[in-house]
Amino acid sequence: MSEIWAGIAEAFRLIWSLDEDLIDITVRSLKVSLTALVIASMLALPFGTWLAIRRFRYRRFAISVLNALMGLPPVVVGLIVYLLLSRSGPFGVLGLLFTPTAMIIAQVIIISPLIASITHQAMRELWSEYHDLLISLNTSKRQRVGALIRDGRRTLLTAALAGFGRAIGEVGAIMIVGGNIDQVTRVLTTAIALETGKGDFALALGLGFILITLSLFVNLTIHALSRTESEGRW
Amino acid sequence: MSEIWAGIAEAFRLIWSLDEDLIDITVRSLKVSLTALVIASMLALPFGTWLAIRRFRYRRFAISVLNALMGLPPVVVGLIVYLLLSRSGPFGVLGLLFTPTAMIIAQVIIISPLIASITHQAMRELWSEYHDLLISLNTSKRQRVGALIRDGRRTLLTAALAGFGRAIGEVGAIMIVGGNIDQVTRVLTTAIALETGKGDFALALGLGFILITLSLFVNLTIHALSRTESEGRW
Amino acid sequence: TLRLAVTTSFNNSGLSDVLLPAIHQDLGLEVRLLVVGTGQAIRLGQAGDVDAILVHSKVAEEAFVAAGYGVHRREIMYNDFIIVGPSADPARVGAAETVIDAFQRIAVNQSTFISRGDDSGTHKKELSLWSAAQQDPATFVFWYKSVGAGMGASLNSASAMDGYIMADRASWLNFGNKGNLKLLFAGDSKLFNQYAYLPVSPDRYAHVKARAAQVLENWLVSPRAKQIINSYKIGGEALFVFNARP
Amino acid sequence: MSVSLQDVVVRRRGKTVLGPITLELPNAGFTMVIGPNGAGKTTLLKVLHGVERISSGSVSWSVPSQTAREGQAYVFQSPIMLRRSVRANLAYPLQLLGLNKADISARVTKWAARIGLSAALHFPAPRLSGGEQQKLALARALIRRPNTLFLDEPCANLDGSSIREIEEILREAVHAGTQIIMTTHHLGQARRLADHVVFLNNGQIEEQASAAPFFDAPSSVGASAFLNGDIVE
Amino acid sequence: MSVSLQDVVVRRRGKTVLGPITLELPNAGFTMVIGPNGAGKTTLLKVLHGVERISSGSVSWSVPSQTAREGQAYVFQSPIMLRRSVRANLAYPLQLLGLNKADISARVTKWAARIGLSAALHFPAPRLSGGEQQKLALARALIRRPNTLFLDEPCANLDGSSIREIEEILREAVHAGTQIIMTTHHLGQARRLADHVVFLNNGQIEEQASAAPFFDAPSSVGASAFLNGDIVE
Ligand SMILES: Nc1ncnc2c1ncn2[C@@H]1O[C@H](COP(=O)(O)OP(=O)(O)OP(=O)(O)O)[C@@H](O)[C@H]1O
Ligand SMILES: Nc1ncnc2c1ncn2[C@@H]1O[C@H](COP(=O)(O)OP(=O)(O)OP(=O)(O)O)[C@@H](O)[C@H]1O
Ligand SMILES: [Mg+2]
Ligand SMILES: [Mg+2]
Repeated sequence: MSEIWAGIAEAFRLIWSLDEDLIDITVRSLKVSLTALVIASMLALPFGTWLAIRRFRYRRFAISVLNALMGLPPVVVGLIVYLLLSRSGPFGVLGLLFTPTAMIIAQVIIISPLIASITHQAMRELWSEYHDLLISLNTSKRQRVGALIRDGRRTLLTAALAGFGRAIGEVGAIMIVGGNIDQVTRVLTTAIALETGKGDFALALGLGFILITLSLFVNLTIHALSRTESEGRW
Repeated sequence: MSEIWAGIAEAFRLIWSLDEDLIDITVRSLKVSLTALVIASMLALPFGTWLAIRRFRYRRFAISVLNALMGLPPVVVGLIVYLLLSRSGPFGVLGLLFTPTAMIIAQVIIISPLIASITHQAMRELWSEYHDLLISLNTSKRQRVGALIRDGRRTLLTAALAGFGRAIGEVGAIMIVGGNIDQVTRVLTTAIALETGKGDFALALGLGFILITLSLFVNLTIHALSRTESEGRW
Repeated sequence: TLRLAVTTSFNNSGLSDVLLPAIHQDLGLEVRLLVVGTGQAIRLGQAGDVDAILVHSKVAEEAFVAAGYGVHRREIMYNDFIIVGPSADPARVGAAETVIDAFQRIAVNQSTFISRGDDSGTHKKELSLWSAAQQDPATFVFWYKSVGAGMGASLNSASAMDGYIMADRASWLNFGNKGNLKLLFAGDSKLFNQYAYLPVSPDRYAHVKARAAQVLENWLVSPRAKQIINSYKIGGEALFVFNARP
Repeated sequence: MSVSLQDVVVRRRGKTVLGPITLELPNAGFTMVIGPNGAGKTTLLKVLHGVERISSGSVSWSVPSQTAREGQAYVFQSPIMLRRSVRANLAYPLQLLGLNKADISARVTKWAARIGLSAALHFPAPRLSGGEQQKLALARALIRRPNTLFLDEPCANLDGSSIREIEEILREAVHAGTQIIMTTHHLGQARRLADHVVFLNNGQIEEQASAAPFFDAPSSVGASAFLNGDIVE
Repeated sequence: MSVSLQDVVVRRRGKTVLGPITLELPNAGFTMVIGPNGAGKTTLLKVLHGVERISSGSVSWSVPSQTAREGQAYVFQSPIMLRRSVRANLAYPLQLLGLNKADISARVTKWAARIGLSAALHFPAPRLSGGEQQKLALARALIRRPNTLFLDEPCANLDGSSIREIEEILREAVHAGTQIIMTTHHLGQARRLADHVVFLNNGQIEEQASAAPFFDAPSSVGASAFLNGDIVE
């Protein structure tokens, strides 16, 4: 228990001392997770929306698959990306293994199903509202997806933030594909795992609290930018 | 690459041979994650709904905190639960450390914010539809939450499934509080992590594919039971 | 049942898979293994969450006993560390006379080297070898990769990066992703790796199963254990050497 | 129950949507709130009912506000359907009152018959036609036997004979002691039903009078323009 | 464009909501679809427009269906507002047509003025009053200058003078060559506007005729009951 207090104290100490390594790791965490978030959003928001407006035969099955993919174990994703990017793998020549790029790829795979699934759910509601109008206006599939994303952007925020949360807290996959190499691919979560393994729980907790603070900060910023709560619906 | 095929083959072999250990591990995975899901849903669905209908001063901040908690790194949750349940911690006397119960506790903490956040988002929409009517009918807060959950149950499915996905694929926290003890607290994800550490990628992937299949199966079952897609909205 | 915290390298060797059934058979004792990093194993012992630990980091172990967490330290067996690297062996480690020489070759050649970087017994051993070779890892540049991970994960990294790494023999033999890696150097007495068993003190934590821990200890130093440990082989090679004094 | 408004103002997005309004409403019969689109009729009804936040002023009922609310029911301009069956929609307000199952069932059956939806009891309410939804919303309000009933354009989507039926039901309710406060764009309906008229324009009350004198000779310029502007058939 | 329906049937949840209907509509002027609540008017309009799936039969326009759809606009019974400003709601159909900004801006300004919402251009459309939303939906349909316009109860929530204005706008559109197919419960309005009447009851067409003969002497029993059942003011 006292360890938890020690962790909080450690977090303050770390922030206070503005440790250079810490800043480096924190910035890298943010860069990797935000890049993954942007890429995953660009894929998953339109895809989830598209799924909400399309009716096809295996739709129910497709949605189940999407939901099941939310449960992709990070370690397995890490492993597959590792095998694909390793020297002997098909993309070995690119030399991406153990780089932040590899970590981003793994995170995109992990968070895209989550974002797409939440998007799909949020968009079904809006689509049932807009359905008749958009069809009547003779819009193309593309335009429908566009209109839904535009007008549902506030509700899509939760999807994106859930994705970000999963990315910033994830460790299993990026450990495998990033390798937790000091100064290169070490991020907050892998550092936490490392300190835990070393038995330095206070430091691990300190880093954890910093991560949560960071996450809170990103959330507040995004909320402020989008003024989600400003005036109820719309 | 060939490793991935080997993994798929391994998955089939494992399933085919109906390995007793495998069944044991799989059942444990399901038990832990489903129990965590049920408990987390009982907490998070009403809470997320309540947050959607309540207007209070620090609402925006509370929602940001909730969203930030979605990014709780599992390792940190694991550590904190460990410290609390440890013999030298406040709940040490319960002797819960390194038991499935401890794993469930950790998973509840990890998935509750996710479920609550998605619920909140889904419920805002329905609340804006029901708002006037429920207020006019003089309902209590409790009754409002009840009506929203009842009528929005289909949309809450995504929240629950996202939570399940996160739980079943999670490894960092349950590794720390469960200890990955053979026959006692070993589940699919920790087994995967173990095999990855041994460099036995085919087996790790095989277990991974089994996990995904399991997850797909649960999703299809839940979808079928709730007939989500049966007849559009309502 | 008894809870025993062990290091990843011990578990990765696969020895536990033959030891635990034998223990169960002989003593009717169910041993639950917690596989964690060395530091974490010691912390679990300090918190009284396990009944005994089996690790390989002498300094830390002695401190553990000195601080009153452990009853005593009982040496059980040893294996050795080895240097593994790309089969092309650009630093010509294979031709080194001593382990110091091997380390110096790697440093001079600036060949990719993967370090556990996790304060584990293996990592501490590696650091001590660097300093014996009059090298300071803090001054190493791009070629020295501190991966901060367990033995298996570090081996995976080495395999993917085609780098040199110091590993314990057991983990190496049991490792399934050797790729282009090859055992290049072994046998120097400096690479000796002693495993010790430390029961947690019942004076400190009344709930620890001291009797069971004692029973297990007696078994671990028995001729029966000796026979099992010494005859545990992978690919015809013995992994551990029993050296407990009865 | 009688109600009085004292200097009530509703401002939204910097715009005064309603007010300042000072008003005393009679406590029985039909009060018709009429006025052009966007005059603030809906806002006024919601303020009276207490579901719309007021920016300043006060609303007071002759009984404690909690008691007042309990006896009120409201039919919104665009019907709000619970995403349940017709039956469940009708039963919901009764369940809230804690009635027993047999009672609920009896009342539901009766009201479903009165609005001609007996055959659709197990049909999802949000899928009903526009007019059917409006009738259902009305029945759902009346089923709890409110002492005050707010109706916001309750007949907008109804056909002629439905309107006649609904008006009959409303008259009965008034006879039984319910006070009805409603808006309508249907001047014919207003003439047929109103005991008392409130004419709203631009968020302000321009005239308030008994029905007969108002329709015969409105005293305000706005009201007479409104009555003449209407297409009288 | 003229349209014909051949044995069209719409079944939902095992119930025949519409049909079988065989129908040929004239290709100009006002066609009024009237009938009691739940008769299937909305369903028929949606079938004609092609947004409601039919269970059997066929709908054919005199031009290829894609061309037909492009020239059509529809105002739904309960207005669907995009969650955007009034301005953006009006501009959206024009953006879809790929008009340039200046053009869009000019047309939007003109139409906002015609429906009296010039002051509310930047106001969120879903917050407008019921009548204002209905007018906006109508303007959003007319702004693309459709050659066929479907209106489902477009005046349900409008005040008298707004109805007059809207009817004026609709007459102009018909003069300019637009064909209008609309439903209304307002028999007065039907009389004023209709060139042609389709009387629906229980999902079936009971009578179809030119307006004058229909209103003077309906030939079907249902239609005359409907006309008499209506409260004629
Ligand atoms: N949240 C809001 N913010 C700003 N203006 C609003 C808001 N809600 C409504 N208004 C405006 O207030 C005015 C009055 O609205 P209200 O709904 O009370 O009109 P109404 O008399 O019921 O009209 P109708 O006959 O069309 O139903 C309208 O012009 C509307 O646009
Ligand atoms: N999805 C559906 N499944 C089953 N029945 C439906 C469905 N949609 C509509 N209906 C029923 O079909 C009938 C016709 O509906 P429609 O909306 O066309 O009526 P309408 O003539 O427009 O009525 P109103 O004048 O009330 O608007 C109604 O009784 C309605 O309940
Ligand atoms: Mg209104
Ligand atoms: Mg209709």
